[in-house]
Amino acid sequence: MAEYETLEADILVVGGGGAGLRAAIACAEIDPSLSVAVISKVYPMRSHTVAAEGGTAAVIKSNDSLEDHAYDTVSGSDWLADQDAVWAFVKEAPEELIQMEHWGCPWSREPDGSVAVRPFGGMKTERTWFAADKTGFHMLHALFQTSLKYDNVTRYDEWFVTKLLVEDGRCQGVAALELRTGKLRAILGKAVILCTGGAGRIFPFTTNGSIKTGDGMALAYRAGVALKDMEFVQYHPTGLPGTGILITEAARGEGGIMVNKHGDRYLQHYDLGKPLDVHDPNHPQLRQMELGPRDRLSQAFVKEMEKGNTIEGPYGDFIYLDVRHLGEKKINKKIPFVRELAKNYAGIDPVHETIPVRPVVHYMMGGVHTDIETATSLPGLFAIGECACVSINGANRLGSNSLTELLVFGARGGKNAAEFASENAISDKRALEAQARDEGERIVRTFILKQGGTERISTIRDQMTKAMEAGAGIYRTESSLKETWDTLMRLRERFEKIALDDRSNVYNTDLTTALELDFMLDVAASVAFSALERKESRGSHQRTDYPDRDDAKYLNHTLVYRTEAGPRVEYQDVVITKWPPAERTYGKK
Amino acid sequence: MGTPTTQRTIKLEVFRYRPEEEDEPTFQTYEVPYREDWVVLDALNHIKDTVDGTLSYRWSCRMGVCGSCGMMVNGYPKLTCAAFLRDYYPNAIRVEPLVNFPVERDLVINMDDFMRKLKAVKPWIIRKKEQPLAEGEYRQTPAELAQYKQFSMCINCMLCYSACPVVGREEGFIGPAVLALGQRYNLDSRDQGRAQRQETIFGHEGIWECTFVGECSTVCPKDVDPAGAIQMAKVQGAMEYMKTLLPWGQRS
Amino acid sequence: MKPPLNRNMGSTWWLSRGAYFLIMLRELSAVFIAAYLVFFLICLYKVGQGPEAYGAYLRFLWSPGMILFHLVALAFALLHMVTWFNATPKAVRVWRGEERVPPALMIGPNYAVWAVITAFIIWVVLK
Amino acid sequence: MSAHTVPNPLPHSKGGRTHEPFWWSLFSAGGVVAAFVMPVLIFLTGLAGAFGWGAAQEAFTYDHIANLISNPLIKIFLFVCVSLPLFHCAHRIRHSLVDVGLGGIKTPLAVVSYLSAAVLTVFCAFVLLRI
Repeated sequence: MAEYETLEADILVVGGGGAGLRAAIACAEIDPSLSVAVISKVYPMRSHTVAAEGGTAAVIKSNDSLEDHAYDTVSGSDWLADQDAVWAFVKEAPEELIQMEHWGCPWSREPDGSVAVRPFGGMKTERTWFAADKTGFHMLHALFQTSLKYDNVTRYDEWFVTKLLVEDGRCQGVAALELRTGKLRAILGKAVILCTGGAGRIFPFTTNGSIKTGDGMALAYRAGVALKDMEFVQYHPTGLPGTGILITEAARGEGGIMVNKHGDRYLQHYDLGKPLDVHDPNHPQLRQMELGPRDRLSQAFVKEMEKGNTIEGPYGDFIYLDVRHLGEKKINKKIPFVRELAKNYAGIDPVHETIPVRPVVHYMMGGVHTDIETATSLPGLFAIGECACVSINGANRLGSNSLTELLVFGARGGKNAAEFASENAISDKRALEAQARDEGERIVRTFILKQGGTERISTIRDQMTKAMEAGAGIYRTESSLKETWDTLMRLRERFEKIALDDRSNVYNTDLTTALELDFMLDVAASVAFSALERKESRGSHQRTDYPDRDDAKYLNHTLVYRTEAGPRVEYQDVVITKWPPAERTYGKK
Repeated sequence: MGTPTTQRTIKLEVFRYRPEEEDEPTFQTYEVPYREDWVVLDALNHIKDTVDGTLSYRWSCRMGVCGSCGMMVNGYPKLTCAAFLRDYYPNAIRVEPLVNFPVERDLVINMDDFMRKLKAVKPWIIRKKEQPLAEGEYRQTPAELAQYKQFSMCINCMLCYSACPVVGREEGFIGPAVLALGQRYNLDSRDQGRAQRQETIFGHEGIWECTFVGECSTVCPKDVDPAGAIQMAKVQGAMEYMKTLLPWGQRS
Repeated sequence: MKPPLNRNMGSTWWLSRGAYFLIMLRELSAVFIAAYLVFFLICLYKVGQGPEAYGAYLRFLWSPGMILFHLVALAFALLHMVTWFNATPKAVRVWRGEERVPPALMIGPNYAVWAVITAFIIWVVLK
Repeated sequence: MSAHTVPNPLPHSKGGRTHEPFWWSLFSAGGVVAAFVMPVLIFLTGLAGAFGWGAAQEAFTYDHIANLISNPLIKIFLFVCVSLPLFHCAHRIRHSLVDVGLGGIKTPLAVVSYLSAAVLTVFCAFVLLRI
């Protein structure tokens, strides 16, 4: 076998989660003669889409409207979302979810057989479709299983993409490490779609799985593409302390309440409305109290902690999520996974006890800068899902918009990439192969053969995550961010002295862990840098030194570019079509 | 919750196999801190991070839903993210790759065969005629949903394949998870593809190979009950077969 | 590249775990039931041959060895019965709307029917 | 080896129609019969007479037994009680032997098992008709 074997497909989809599979199916359906390669570092059903719980939003009921969905999204984003993208999103959402239904997703139903919806945070109307509380799991498996029927989709399972191959100003392939053999190969394609998910693992407490290391963001960043709005990191208000395991927002959508150590429903003190009794027929109230947006709820936690109203635990402070009043039957039917997780990982049964929760890093609003058609500034390169920033999420994503996003833009991206692939050819195979060969040599040189390294991967990784939490967490300041930035720069230097334990080829997970850390250091730096530059508070980005929103200066997207001299920031105006910036109000309808 | 400062330790005997260096697997013993709230996966991560980076295994979500971290823990197939050290302490814990699968390296198994079987059962909705999306969703009552819901909960962790002796001796046997998945689609009121799954589910390598040991359902972390799915299918399959023996029955 | 390592199950897998061993006991019940049926067939055959043959067979049947055999066979028959009845909810799922009839409710009636049949047979034979 | 494209059909698949449902149906029917009647049959015919409980001693006299079995309904009942469980046992024994490592002679095992059950079933009919 040749040392470097070149593989080819018309379209390369990097990442096999919800966005990647949706895009692959879109390509496969548009033109059965197109060959589609899905390249993923894990088997598709392991992708982190699997862990999404509460649901996915689209207008389906007659009491709802596209305008409301768009308004909720825009106001939730603190007016940083592009309104043209939001409109496309809400408009295409219902059809995409019906498509999921036709592909077998086991949506929870009304007695008449139509799909059921539930309320979620920050929404005027209940519009979240759900499959109990394993919505992401069911969507991912429905997409994966459906993808099996297309013979023009080839999967490269457990192939780790280390570099984008760019030639003649176009992205025309990837260099990928086949984990099974340890061989690095070129996979050439006329269009490349990045769908590698988020980067929650740059933080210590996260709902994200170990695989979410921002690979796609770093790949694009290194290829000269801007990362957009990276300073906006979503903390989910209800994760289990210690593990960061997600307790879905659906628990609150179904009526769960948040209480502090005195049993007080403290959210009422943070401009989120007044609580109703849990047995009041109008509880839970939409866009109020527990159904406020995630950024506001997470921020309220920090304030409560500062007041000494939280409970101290071995893994930091926490507060309680109380669902006991829902009763065993409703809990089993609507949020069975919450019960399973709380029982297994917190040792408590939510039917009888309150669940200890704290905010945990959940989602990256920012990502690879794309236009509304999912195209990046690099021709031939597209990005979709959490790794991308279109942007519909702005400064704070609404719960249950992310699963819909990966479908709507997955389908769009697939279509656009297919179109691009049919109009462009691979220009210089030899040059691309040479790039891949160089990349292979780089990896062997920097990791496998390197002698005399002194640094351990986990040490650097732990220090990176701690620095992110300490300086770029829920509340930030100039000095905290500077400190984080400095730490990250030092860690980048120390990374050069990394020493692998494992120098073999077959399933060298020591190597992949190092490559992931390499990516994460870039992504973390882009977050810290963007946050440092945005001197205002908006949505999830809260600067205590600049506590107000500053529309005059910052009603725009941060675009950060990687240069030899360090990151360079540009700004791009937010697209405003219908909803001029206004105050974000919750608690009053 | 345990205090993170505890001094107690626990031993892990971990299956090691590095194909580039050795022909036979060995066991390597590691001593790791014991914590009440640690799972076996946490202990493995501790080893990889601080003791021995050469240990290879798969994991991701560590909340029992991605299905990657299935291993044999003291001889039983388990998700290591759901196997608490406290259930074994103070005894040593033996960690091996899932049995009935070839081993690529250390705790990493080869799942090619499983993936082939998964595709063979055609796990997608098959319709005689697709309803246009503009006409909305297919109606499905909660009762119809309940018919197949349990069988749709499979996370493809393959613990059931490790628990099944028939899988161990019959290479061709389609196996518990995939047969349950086939039933999941056959029982879905939206699906019309039963005939296309016939050969895989009801053929030579399908349900009839099963001798109803039932361990697949015992080890399933998601309560999918593949044994139940297979038993149900056998009753159906037998009745259909008997019908074909009747003079007016149709031979397929 | 080297093919992945295969570990063969071996023929003693059923000794490795209590649950497997129970299953093998369940399977072993077939041997004892079959053996019993053979003896029973011989018994019927002897009845057909007349009182003397039958009487001789009864003496054989009521020897200590055969009594022991029948005790063991009875135990296995009961094991078969219990495992078979308990499998009912696996093979047959009954629904009341979206709620599944609990497995225990599926298993229970088996025992009731069994008791009636058993009593009836004893009555027919002894009356 | 390059991509893990999933080849179809499966490499081990034999294809074609299987007659396993037939044998499984007999196994299953036999299992039901055995579960309901085997304990009492074994108890009555193997143990009750031997221990001579109450009415049992008298019930096992030749005349009583011969008289009982000559009833055509009882004959049919006994035929069912013997034949179906025989096939049940044959099926189980066949599979268990494969389970403990005789997979190499799968087909001969099946033939011998079911043939034995069939022969004994014919013998049963013969015996019952003679009484």
